[in-house]
Amino acid sequence: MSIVAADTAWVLISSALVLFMLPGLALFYGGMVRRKNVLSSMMHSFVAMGIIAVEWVIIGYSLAFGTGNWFIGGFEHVFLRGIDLYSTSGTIPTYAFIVFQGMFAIITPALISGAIVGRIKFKSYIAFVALWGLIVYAPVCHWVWGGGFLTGEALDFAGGTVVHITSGISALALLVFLGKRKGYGLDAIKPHNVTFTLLGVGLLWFGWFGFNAGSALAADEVAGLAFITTFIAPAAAGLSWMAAEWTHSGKPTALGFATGILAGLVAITPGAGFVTPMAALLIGLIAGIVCYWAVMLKGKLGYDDSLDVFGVHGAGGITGALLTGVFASVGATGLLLGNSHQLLLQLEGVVITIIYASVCTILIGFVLDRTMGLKVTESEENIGLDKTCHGETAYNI
Amino acid sequence: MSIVAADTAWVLISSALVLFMLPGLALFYGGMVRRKNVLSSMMHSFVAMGIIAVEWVIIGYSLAFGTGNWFIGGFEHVFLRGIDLYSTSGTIPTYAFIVFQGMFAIITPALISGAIVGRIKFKSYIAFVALWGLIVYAPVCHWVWGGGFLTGEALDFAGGTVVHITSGISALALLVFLGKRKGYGLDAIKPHNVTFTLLGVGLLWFGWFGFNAGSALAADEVAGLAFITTFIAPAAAGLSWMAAEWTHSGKPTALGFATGILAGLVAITPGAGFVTPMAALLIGLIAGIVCYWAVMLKGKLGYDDSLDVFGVHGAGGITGALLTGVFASVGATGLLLGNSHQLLLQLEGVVITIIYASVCTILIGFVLDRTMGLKVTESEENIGLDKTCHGETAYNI
Amino acid sequence: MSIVAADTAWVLISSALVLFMLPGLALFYGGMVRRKNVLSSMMHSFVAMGIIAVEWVIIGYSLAFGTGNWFIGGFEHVFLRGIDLYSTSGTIPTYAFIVFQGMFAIITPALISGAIVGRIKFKSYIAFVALWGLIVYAPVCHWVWGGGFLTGEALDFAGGTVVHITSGISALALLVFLGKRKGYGLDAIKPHNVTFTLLGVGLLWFGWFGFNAGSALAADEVAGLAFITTFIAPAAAGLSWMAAEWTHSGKPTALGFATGILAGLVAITPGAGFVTPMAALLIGLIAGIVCYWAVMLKGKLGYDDSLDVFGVHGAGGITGALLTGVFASVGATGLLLGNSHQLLLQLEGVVITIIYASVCTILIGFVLDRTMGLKVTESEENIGLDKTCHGETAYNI
Amino acid sequence: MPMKYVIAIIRPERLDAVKRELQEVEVNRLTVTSVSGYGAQKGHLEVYRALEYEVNLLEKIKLDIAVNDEFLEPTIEAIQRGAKTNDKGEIGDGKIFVLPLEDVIRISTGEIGSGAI
Amino acid sequence: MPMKYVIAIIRPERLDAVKRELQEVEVNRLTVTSVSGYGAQKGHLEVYRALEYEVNLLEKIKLDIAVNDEFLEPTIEAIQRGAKTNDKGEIGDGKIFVLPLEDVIRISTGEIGSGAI
Amino acid sequence: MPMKYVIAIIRPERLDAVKRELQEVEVNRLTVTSVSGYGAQKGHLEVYRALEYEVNLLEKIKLDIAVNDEFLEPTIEAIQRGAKTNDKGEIGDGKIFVLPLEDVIRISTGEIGSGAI
Ligand SMILES: Nc1ncnc2c1ncn2[C@@H]1O[C@H](COP(=O)(O)OP(=O)(O)O)[C@@H](O)[C@H]1O
Ligand SMILES: Nc1ncnc2c1ncn2[C@@H]1O[C@H](COP(=O)(O)OP(=O)(O)O)[C@@H](O)[C@H]1O
Ligand SMILES: Nc1ncnc2c1ncn2[C@@H]1O[C@H](COP(=O)(O)OP(=O)(O)O)[C@@H](O)[C@H]1O
Repeated sequence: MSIVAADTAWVLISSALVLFMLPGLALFYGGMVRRKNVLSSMMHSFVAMGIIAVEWVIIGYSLAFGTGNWFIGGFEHVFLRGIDLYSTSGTIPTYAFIVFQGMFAIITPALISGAIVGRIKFKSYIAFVALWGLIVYAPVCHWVWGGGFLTGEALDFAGGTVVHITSGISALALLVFLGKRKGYGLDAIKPHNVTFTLLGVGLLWFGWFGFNAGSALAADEVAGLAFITTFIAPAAAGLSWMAAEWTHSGKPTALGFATGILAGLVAITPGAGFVTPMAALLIGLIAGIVCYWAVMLKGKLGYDDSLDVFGVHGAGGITGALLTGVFASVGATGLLLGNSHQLLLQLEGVVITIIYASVCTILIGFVLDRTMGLKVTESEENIGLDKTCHGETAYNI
Repeated sequence: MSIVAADTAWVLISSALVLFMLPGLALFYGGMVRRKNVLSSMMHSFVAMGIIAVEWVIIGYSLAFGTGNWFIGGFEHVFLRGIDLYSTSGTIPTYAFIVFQGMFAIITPALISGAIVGRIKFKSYIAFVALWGLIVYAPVCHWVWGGGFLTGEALDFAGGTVVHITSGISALALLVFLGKRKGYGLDAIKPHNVTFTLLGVGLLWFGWFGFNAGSALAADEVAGLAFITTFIAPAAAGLSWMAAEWTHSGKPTALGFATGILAGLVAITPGAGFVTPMAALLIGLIAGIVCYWAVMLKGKLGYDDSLDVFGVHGAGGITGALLTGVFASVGATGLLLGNSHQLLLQLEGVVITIIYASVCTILIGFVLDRTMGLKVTESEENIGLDKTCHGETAYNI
Repeated sequence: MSIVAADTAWVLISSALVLFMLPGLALFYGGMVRRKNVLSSMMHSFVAMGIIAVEWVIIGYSLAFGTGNWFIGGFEHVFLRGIDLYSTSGTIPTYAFIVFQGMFAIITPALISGAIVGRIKFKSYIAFVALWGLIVYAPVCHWVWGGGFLTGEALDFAGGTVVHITSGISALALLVFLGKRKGYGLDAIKPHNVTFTLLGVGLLWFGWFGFNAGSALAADEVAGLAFITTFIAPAAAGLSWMAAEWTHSGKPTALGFATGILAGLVAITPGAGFVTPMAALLIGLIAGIVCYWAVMLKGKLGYDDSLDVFGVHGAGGITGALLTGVFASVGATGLLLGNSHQLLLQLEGVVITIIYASVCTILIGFVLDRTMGLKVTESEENIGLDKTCHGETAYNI
Repeated sequence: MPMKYVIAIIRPERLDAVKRELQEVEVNRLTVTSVSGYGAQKGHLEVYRALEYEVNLLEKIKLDIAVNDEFLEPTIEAIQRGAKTNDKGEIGDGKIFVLPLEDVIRISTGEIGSGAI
Repeated sequence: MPMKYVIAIIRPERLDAVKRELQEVEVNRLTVTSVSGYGAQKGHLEVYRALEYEVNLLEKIKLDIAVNDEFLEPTIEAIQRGAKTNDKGEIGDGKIFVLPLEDVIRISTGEIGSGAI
Repeated sequence: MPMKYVIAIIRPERLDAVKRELQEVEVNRLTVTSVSGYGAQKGHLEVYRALEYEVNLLEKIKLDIAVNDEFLEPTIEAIQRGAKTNDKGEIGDGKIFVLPLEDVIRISTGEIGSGAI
């Protein structure tokens, strides 16, 4: 089958948009850490672009999208064997498909890094990302999108499960080894530059249009739908988060509004092309509130998910996956249309992913902790990772 | 009629580009205020994304583009009723059209915020934006683009009148209630971070290609024309502003060059798809100088349009609207081709919009001032709105 | 021939992406200079947008792409004469082609500015850029892409020679007149804001997809290939630079990783649409190491190419041009496929460009130095160019 | 020596007022530093991301003013007038420290002592 | 006058510890400034872009603490305890300077002298 | 006590020169703070967005240098040499303040007094 130029253009530009989410994430996270860790935190996003891009074309793509079995793809496309200029995937060149999917493989582990800022060894982070990409991301991606056992069962338009639940849960799991930052709970560890965080969420929203609407893999009506839902849900979630915060803690912070937008982006991801704009409005409103309280919970439970990866991506991803099962009405039917089975399928997808991601992450974490060690020394943490891991300071005169 | 995939791709990516102008605007404005108001100023842009996106799909779109009458659209598309996946507008899905137009509805009130930084209550700003979107934006948009009485009369390719004149004039009108910042005219209230402002104008220019060339609503020759004019005019305006400033005040500032680029972007907006590239060059050169002097005028008149919304969007929008009537030659004819009637129509559009926008803004301002109050207290202004309205500080250690 | 809408959409969005590289470059460079020169440095990129955009439509395009002779195009398209809404270039409107090519004409001289930050007069920089665009860029562009004597000979998919070798070499040549910054070699002149530099490279990578994949001038398989190679090579180069730095100097800096990404982007530019993804992987790995050592060389040779324009663009461009001659296998054949002639052609292109660019740059520099003077006074350099050339400071309270 | 080195810690938002008051009494040379401080002004709890913290380091402005003895009183009074949030004065309005100053040299002219202040 | 103006230069990463130690001895008013400094702590070579530099200006934190004489000893000892990188102490741990303080005025109340500290 | 606490306010662009001059006279310990100041150097009008302002707060650098008495003279002279814009000296070149210093403690070693400087 030959390619459709318009679909190709759309998937290519969408791929560029998703790549652009990485600097966006780097800013979003980097703004929230202290000055002494900002480069370290940004490097978590940047180095993922290096590591996973290379890993993806060498083996990741093959494991995720090779034919394989119910669990994982095969080795047939290792080093992109068997693919050339004229290979197609649907109406686009396979190269375009590989690159688009590769962007998702990059951002997912990078998301995790928000939980563990300021205390993970750089070397170990690299190893973690590389292993996690193979052991967690590639299989789950294969299950849901690559022909594995969830393909065609659980609805996941653009990665609510594959991207956000895996990363949100793994973030929590990794805390088993990395614990809290020094001084957590004693001193306020405040964002060193909230303007970065705002700008970051701007880049993320912009890029997310590629993430969600690009997942239609064609410039068609579904892309249009996924686009408008990705427009509405984050707006609604920003507002509902703000409302929750305003009433609960007295002031509507900019950081909160930005986080709310992100929560809405996460929550609409699995259903972007399956629900109506008005369902997106509801999903957004709900996600803003759910994630607000998920983040508040942290205070009670006392773990240091530093930049709230679980509170936003975990909670938001689960909320979105389940609500997709409720509201699906375009090209699929959910609970509200009488199909309660879909909600069960969604739940199944969520539960399996949670178990798989957390178990694997703990295993990877355990091995790395015993071999390379995961956590920096107390004195390195005090001085800050920019200086101790990277030998530089972000700001100079 | 079925959609054209290439046009859909083009309008979708253009929509994303226009959304991206909001973080751009947040940076542009945020860089120009003092440290203590930067988050407040950025939130003016961000919260508009929340408020208007939701308002637009609930009712704004229907009011602007519903059939209605000469003055305003109807309620037929409230909550996007009557639109589904397969609805089309021209050659693109209606969902794509809604979202593209929604981006314009967002940025317009956000532009106003530049005039009133550092002294408006956040709650009242939210109310203002919501009301203004319904009372000013929706009708004017309906007049010019939605089938109202100016449709097909006044030329406005991408919003010189609908976006820039409405916002530029409303900014002035709002000053009636908000007055000057404390210390204005006594101390230099300088931009806290000019690099943000430069980056912001970079994002704005980038996004403006979607704004103008996307307004062709198709990936066709007219899009190509609108793109190249949006390339030339801001370049020319940046240079002519710089020349004016260099000769008048002795140094070519970066802030000035950036503002000049913005002036060129504003001025080419109404004519982008109607004039030749060489006309765009002239429009840019003229706009840079006109807006430079419009900003200088402020010093004489003594009002505190803090970030020069009128000087740039008002003056630039009027200049552009009129020059479109002079230079129009592609798909329309202007004065230079002997059609002086068009210039009259342009003038009519400008005058009516100025009157309507200023009257309505004053009414809205009056009501809000009496009910919620518009201006913060002197002590809140002194401390800065980041702390007093949002309970946070942008920069921490 | 009529246009193809999808190709038009693709080239237009690619043009916007390339324009977006200018703010990216401004950040990349601006972050690396000291606080006192940041606006000056950013203005080098921004003012190039003004100067060259105007120059390009007035005469540059005609000189580069007019019919002309083996050396240079003619004056037939001065002021875009002879081109209208319906003119086409391949499958896209000529206006789109002009704008896309114009973006390349802008970024090339802007790249040079990194070598000479903190000591060039703004007025002279403007003159330099304008002259260089006519005397160096337009002819070389004509040779390689516009029908000149290298067209169809040397392979240069997206500007390895036209953009990177010309700018990298001219940067060195200009140092003849501008020498070192005061204190170079005595005090560490450190980047004032590495986060800007990281963000800048994020913008550059994002924009580079338009630069390289847009150079296919169609949304086709070749665009897909150029896209994926532009995905892989910088990732690989970032990693190999990091590896080189980590082993050689002990720490993997964020600045280094960012520079490595840039090196990979540069090196894949000439071959993006001619080599396979796996060749791109190799090119990236090689480029990261070559450029790392090219930068290290500076320390030995003692010239002050302040932000390493030669080390990255010069060395990377040469590496890429030659490796294209080695690895070319898609729509062209290189050394590995037995065509050693291609490598010779590449070498020829490289050598001629190096000679031409350096001779012309020295001539331009000589004339400007004698007439306007190129270098600021020592006291201006001490105080910083932001204050002395632009009358402003980037950061205020 | 008849000179003092006055160090005042004030609220950032009072800087303009203090400057104006000082100009009134013809003290128009000073040096400004951004600092942060804590003192009696406490108990300001802040919730950040689900945890409550006592925020103790608050942004302040430090003024260094070298004066001849006869200017000491007016200087202190001017600072007090400008720095008070309101007539009563609020916790956190700041402090003034007076240190002995032995000598002053004006770099440009080489002047020394009282005349150089 | 029985008061002193203590200026301490410490490592940024020790600020929290010093603050805690000071609170132990009930010195809970101070002013913090970001400074950079050089001193005995040298020889730290850095390679930046192919050139070796001796980095001499290092980030430090400066504390200003006005105390009554009886608090001087405890204050100094507390700073020493908090500021030492380890038991031995390392070059670069910082210095404490003690200056005479003639007077203190608390702006909010107008209190003067020891009581105002 | 035979020690002084020298505070110098200089132009930012002279910092390198002053550092070099100080090293010449073997004063190689100091603390640097970014400050802003105003003084005799005035009348510098700036137009910002259509309005004229008298810019009075200019960026300066503050140096804190604790010295033993015998180093005082050379220190002051070195600063003067390095800080002058040109031979005549210009308004705005800065000031040097000399304060009495009662005691010094080096944190790492616990050394006290002159030897600890
Ligand atoms: N003894 C002290 N030593 C150094 N700085 C002090 C001292 N007391 C107060 N300050 C500074 O003055 C600021 C205001 O003092 P604070 O005690 O909070 O309120 P008040 O103005 O009511 O005395 C503090 O934030 C701190 O920077
Ligand atoms: N004589 C001095 N005058 C001013 N500041 C000093 C002096 N000596 C040290 N400092 C400050 O104290 C910091 C630490 O001193 P340093 O000599 O590096 O190590 P140590 O703590 O072993 O004495 C310096 O960076 C400098 O800011
Ligand atoms: N009496 C003073 N008290 C505190 N700081 C002063 C005093 N006089 C001068 N300064 C500081 O020194 C800087 C330079 O002084 P200024 O009077 O402008 O020029 P000059 O160097 O000719 O005396 C000022 O900006 C200010 O920071």
